[in-house]
Amino acid sequence: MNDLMERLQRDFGVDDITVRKPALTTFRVKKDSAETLIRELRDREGYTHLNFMTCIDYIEDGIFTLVYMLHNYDKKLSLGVHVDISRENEDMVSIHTLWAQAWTYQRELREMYGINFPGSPRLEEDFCLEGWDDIPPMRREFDTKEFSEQRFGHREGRHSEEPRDHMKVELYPNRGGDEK
Amino acid sequence: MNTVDEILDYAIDQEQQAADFYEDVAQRAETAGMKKILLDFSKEEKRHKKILIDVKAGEHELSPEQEVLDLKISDYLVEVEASDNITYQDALIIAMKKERAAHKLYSDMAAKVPESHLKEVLEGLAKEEAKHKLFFETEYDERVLMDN
Amino acid sequence: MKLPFGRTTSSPISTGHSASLDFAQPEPVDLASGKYVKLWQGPQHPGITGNMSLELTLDGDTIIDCKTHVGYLHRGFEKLMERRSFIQNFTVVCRIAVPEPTFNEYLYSHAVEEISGIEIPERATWLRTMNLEMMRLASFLMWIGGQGGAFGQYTVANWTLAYRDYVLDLFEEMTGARIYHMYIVPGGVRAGLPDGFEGRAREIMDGAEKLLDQIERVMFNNTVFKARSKGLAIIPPEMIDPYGIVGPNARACGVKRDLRKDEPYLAYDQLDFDIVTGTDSDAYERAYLRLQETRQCISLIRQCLDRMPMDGAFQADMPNVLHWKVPAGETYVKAECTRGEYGYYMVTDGSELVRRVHVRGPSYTHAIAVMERLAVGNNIADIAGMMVSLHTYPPEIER
Amino acid sequence: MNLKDLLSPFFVWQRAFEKPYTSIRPTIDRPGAPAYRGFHINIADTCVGCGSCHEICQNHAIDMVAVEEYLGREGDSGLRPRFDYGRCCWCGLCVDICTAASLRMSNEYAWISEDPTVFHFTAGVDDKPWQDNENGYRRAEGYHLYPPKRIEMEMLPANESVSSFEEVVKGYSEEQAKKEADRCVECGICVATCPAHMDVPDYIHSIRDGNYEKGLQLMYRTNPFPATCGRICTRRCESVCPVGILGEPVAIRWLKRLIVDQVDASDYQRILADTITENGKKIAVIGAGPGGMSAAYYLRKKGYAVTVFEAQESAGGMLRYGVPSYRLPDNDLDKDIDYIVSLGVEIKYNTAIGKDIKFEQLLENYDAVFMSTGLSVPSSMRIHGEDHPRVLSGLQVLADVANGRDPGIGKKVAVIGGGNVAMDAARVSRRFDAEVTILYRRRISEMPADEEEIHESQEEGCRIVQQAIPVEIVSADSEQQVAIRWGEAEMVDDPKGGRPRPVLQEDRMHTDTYDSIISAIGQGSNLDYISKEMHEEFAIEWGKFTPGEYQHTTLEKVFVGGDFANSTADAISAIEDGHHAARGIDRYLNPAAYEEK
Repeated sequence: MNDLMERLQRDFGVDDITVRKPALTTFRVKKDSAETLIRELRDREGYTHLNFMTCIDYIEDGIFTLVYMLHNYDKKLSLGVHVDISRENEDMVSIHTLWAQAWTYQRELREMYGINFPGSPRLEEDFCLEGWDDIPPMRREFDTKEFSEQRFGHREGRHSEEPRDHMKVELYPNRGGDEK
Repeated sequence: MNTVDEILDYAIDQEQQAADFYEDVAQRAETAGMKKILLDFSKEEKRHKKILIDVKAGEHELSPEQEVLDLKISDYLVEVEASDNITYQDALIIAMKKERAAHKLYSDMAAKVPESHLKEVLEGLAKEEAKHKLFFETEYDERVLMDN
Repeated sequence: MKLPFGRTTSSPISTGHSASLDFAQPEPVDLASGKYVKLWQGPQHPGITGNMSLELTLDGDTIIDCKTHVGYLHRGFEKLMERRSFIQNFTVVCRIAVPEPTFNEYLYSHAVEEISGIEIPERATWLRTMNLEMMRLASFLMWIGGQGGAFGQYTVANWTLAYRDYVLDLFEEMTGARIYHMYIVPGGVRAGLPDGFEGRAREIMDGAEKLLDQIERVMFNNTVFKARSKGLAIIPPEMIDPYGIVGPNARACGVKRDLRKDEPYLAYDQLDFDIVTGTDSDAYERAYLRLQETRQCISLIRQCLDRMPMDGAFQADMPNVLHWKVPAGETYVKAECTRGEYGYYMVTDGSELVRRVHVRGPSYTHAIAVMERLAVGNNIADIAGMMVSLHTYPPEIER
Repeated sequence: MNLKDLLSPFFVWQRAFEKPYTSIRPTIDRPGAPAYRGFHINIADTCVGCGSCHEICQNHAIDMVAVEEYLGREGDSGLRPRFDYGRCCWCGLCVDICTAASLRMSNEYAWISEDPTVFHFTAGVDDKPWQDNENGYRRAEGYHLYPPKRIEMEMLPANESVSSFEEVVKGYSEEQAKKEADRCVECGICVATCPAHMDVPDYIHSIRDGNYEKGLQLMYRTNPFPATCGRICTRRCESVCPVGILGEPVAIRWLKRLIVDQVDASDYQRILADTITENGKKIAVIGAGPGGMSAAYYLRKKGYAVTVFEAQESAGGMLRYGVPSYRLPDNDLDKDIDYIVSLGVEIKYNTAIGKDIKFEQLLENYDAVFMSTGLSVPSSMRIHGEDHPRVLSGLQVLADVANGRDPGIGKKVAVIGGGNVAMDAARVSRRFDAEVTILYRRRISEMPADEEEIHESQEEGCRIVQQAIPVEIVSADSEQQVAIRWGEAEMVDDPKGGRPRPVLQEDRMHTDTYDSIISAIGQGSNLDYISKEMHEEFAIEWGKFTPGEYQHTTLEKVFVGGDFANSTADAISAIEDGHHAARGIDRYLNPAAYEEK
C-alpha cells in the first residue's frame, strides 16, 4: 500500500493520504488527473470494483468533494479517492466508460447536487425527483424542514413547553438570572 | 376536691391561670415576636380550657384509654425563669414543664382514688395534659433541636 | 440492433475488469414507425419489493430497450440523517431496505462505532450476527415467494410468505417489532434474548428446513420452473466487475466472493459455513443458489444459538446520546446482505450531526445498469421472473 | 424434460392435510409479543417531566404539556409527554432515555377510530385502555443511553486528610469534568430547585464546550460565590437531578467548582466585564456573609454605593468562621469576596451595629438597608451541668480554628448534634488529634448534615453513636475532664407526621468521660442590635424574619435575607436572598424603571 501511495504521490500529486483503517485509505487528487488515476487503479492495480461514487457538500469551503470508492478484491483493500470541485457550476470528468453503473451515479449527483458530468449518458433524465423545481436537494443550503413546513400543514393542537421555562414562569417568575 | 365537677372546675381554673400567666409574660416581653409566641401559648391554653368546659357540660368525652406519646424531652431540662427577655427556647421549656407538672398532678391523684368515674376523669385529664405536653415537646424537637 | 447476451452458456470464469465490454446505451428506436410498442412494467408488480418501473420498448414480444425508473420511494434518508442526532438516525435507517432493515441498523451502528472507537461486547456481536441471519432468512423466504409467483407458482409464494411471518414472530419477540426492529443500536443491541426464545427459534428453524425441502421438490424440481428460468438472463463472469455485480448474482457464475468470509465481521469468523457458488448465472442457477443460502442461514442461526454467550453486557459504555459528538472521521463499512455487498459510507465532522452518509445498496447497479442490459433480447413474459432473479429492492437505490 | 420434474410438483398436495398457517380468529385478537413496542404507557406519578423523551424523539411526536396536578411537586416540571400518533414511529427511544423509567410501551397495537384527530394523547393522564397493560417494551436492564454513574471524585485519603487542613476534595480534571458534564440531560429541573436558580444546564454545557469564561459569566448571573458554592453548596439541585433517579445525579457542585478553578482571579474583571454606572444612592448592608455580599454585588452592579458593616475582622460570615478550610480554603472564599470588593463595595470591618453604630443611624443615613446577620448564637442544650467549663460550643471551636487559635479541646471529645456544624466540629477535632465520638439523638439517616460530610467524618475516624440523648453533664474526677450522662433512644413514628421522634429509654443510660464536650445542636439569631422599639416594627417570629416579596420587611427601607430570614439556612439561599433583595431595593428606589413591566 505504501508503495502504491508513493507512486500516486509522485505520478499524480495526490495528497491528504489518510489510513482510515487497515482496509481503507483515502486520498485527494486534482480533478484533472482523477479519471486517469482511477483508470490506472482499475486496470493496473486491481481496483476493479467501484463500490460507489458520491459527493460531500462542504458549503463552508465552497466545494463539493466527490468520493470514488474503489475496491481490490484480491488484496481486500479499498481506496477512497477524493476530488474537490467548486460548488459553483464546475464540471467533473465523467467515468461512465469505466463502469457500467457510473452513469447512474453521475445522473443522481447531477440531480441531487447539480454537478455536471459532460458526456455522461442520460444525464438530464430525472432520477428520483420527477418534476422537481427547487434547488438540488442534497445541497446543504436546501432545508428539508423548511420545505416540509411549506408543503405540509401542522396538526392542530400541538404545543410543547420547555420544562425549565415552564417552571420559571409558573414557580419563580421574578427570580433567576436577569435578562441580558 | 372529691367530685368530678370539683376536679373539672379545678382543672379549668388551672388552664385559665396558665393562659393568664402567658399573657402576663407576653405583656412584659421585650420583643414583638416573643410577645406573639406567648400570646399563642395563651390561646393554646384557652383552647384546653374550652375542651374541659365542654367535658363538664357533657359535650365532650375525655378518653383515658388513649395512648399518648411521651417524648420525655422536658424531663431532663433545667428549670428556667420567665424573665422579660425570655427566649423562644425557654418559653417552650416553661410550657413543657407546666404541662408535665399538670400531667403528673392528675396522674398522682388518679393513683390515689379507687376505681370510679372520678378516677376515670382524673386519668382522662392526665392524658389530656400529656397531649398538651407532646404538643410543646414536638415544637421543641422541631424548632430547637434542629440539628440534634 | 445488438443483443448483448443471448441464451448461451457462459465462457470460463474470470473476474477482474474486462475492457472489452461496451457500456454504450442502445440507439433510440423510431416509435412513430409503428413497429414498436412502449410498455410500462410497474411500478406495482410482483417482481420487486417496493416500487419501480421498467420502461420497455418491444419489438413484437421481444424487449429491445429497457429503462429503469426509480423515485417512487424516495424519502431522502441520507439528507434526513444530516439533521438528526447520531442516536436518532438509527431509527431512520431501517426504512432504507424494507425487507432487510437490520443490515442498515448494523452498518449504520458499526460505522458510528468505528469512527467513535466504540468496541461492542462479545454478546452483542453474537446477537447481531443472529439477527442478521434471521433477517437473511426472512428476506430469502420472501424472495422465494416472489420468484415462484413471477413464474405463476403462487402456492410456493403463499407458503414462504406465511412462513416468513413465523420468522417475523421471532423478531417481534426478540426486538419488539416485526419489520422495523430497531434492535441494533450504536453501542450494541437493545436487549438480550427473551426467556424461552431459543426453544421457539429452534422450532421455527426446523420447520423452515422442512419447508425448504418441500419447496425444492415443488418449485425447483419442476418442469415449468426449469423451462422458464434456465438460461434466462445469464450474467457472464466478465460482466461482474464492470457492472459492479455482487452477492448471489455474482456467486452463481462461480465468483467466490462473500464478505462474511472475505472480510469477516461480527462473529462470522467463528461460524462454520462455505461460500455457495454456481456455474452459470442464469435465473435458475441464481434461484437455486439462494435456496442453498437460505438453508445455510438456518445452520448459521442454530450455530449462533449454540455458541452465543447468554449472559453479560450487550451494550458498550455509551456517552450521553442527547449531545453525542462523534469525532471527525470517515469510513466505509460493508456487510453481505442477501443481495451482496451492502455498505455505509460515513463522514463526520466532530459535531452532533453526521456530515454525510451514503448508503450503498447492491440494487443500485443490479436494478439499473444490469437490469437494463439483461432485459434486452428477452421475451416480455419473462421480464417479471428476470427482475426477481436479480433480487432488487428499490428503496436502497433511492435512499 | 425429465419425468421426475414433471411429477415432483404434485407433492404440493401433501400440504393439503397440514395445519394451515392462517388463524381463524380475527387477527385483532392476537396480542403483541411481551416486549412489543406498542402504545405508550406513562406512570405519571413517577414521571418528573424532564422532557428527555421530547428531546430524543426524531419525529417531533412528543409535546411536553402542563398537567396541573403535578406542578409544584419538588423536582417535577409539572409537564407530561403528549404523543402525536400521526408522527410516532414506535422506535421506543423515548422509553430508552426516560430518566425516571416511568415511560414504557404496552403490547397493544390496535386503536381504531373514524376520526383521524383522536390519535393524540397524554400518556398516563388521559385514560387509555392499555395504561394498565403489564406487557410491552421497556428498557432492558443494563442498557443505557447516558452513563448512569458519575465520575468518581478524587479525595485526599482519610489517613492524610485527618492530619492536615488541606482541602479534602481534589476537584475534577478538565477531562473528568467533560465526561461528567456529558451526563447532564439538560432538562433544567435543577434550575427551579436551586434557591438561586442558577443556569445549571448552561454552565454545564460550557464545560462540554471547554468555554470556562462563558461558564463563569453564566454563574455570576445568579451567584457571586461560585468558588464557595462549588465546594460547600448544599446542592439541592443534585437531589432533584433526574439522572439521579435511576443512577447518580450529575455532580453539579463539582462541575461548578471546575469552572472557577479553571479561571484565574486576575481575569475576572475582563471576563465578567461588570461596568458600573453610579446612581448616587447609598445602601447599607449589615453582615458580610454570603447574603450581605450577594446583595452588595448585585446592588453595586446596579450602580448603588454599597457599604457593608461587618462585626468580624474578615468578610465571609459563616463561610469563613463556620466552614473549616479543608472544605473551603480561605483563598477560594477570598476569590469570591475579592471580586465583589473590587467593584467598589466598601466593607467596614470590626463594626458591630448596635454597638459601634446604631441601627437607627443606618436608617437615617442610607436609602435602604439590607440585614443579613444569620444565626450566630449556639443553642443551649438546657440540661443540668451545661455550664461546665469543659462544655464548648461547636461554633466557637470552628471560629477559634478559623482565627488560628487552639480550640483547647483535649484528646477525647464528644460532639453533640448531627448537623454540619457538628460534623465540622468533629472533623476539626480529629485534626487536633482528638478521639471523637458524635452523639446524635436520631439515626444517621436522619442527620441534617450533608451526606458526604457524615461519610467523610466516619472515614476520618469519628465514631457516631446514634439514638443517644444527652440528659446531664456531670463533673469528672479531673477538672480537665467532664462526664456526660446519656440514654439510648427508641425511634417512634409521629402520628401527626413529621420525622420520627426519639424517645429516651430510661433503663438504658450511660455515663462517659471526655476531655471536652462540644455542643452543636443548632443556632439562633442575635437581634440585640435592633432596639426594642424597632422590634415592634418587624414581624419576627421564633427569632426569624418572614420577609415579604423581594425580601422586604414591614419597615419601609429595610430588607432582610439569609439564615434568619429563610427556612433553609444555607449559603445558596442566603445568596439568593441577597440577590432578590437587590432586585427589591432597586424596585423600591427606582420604581420608574419597572413601571412598564
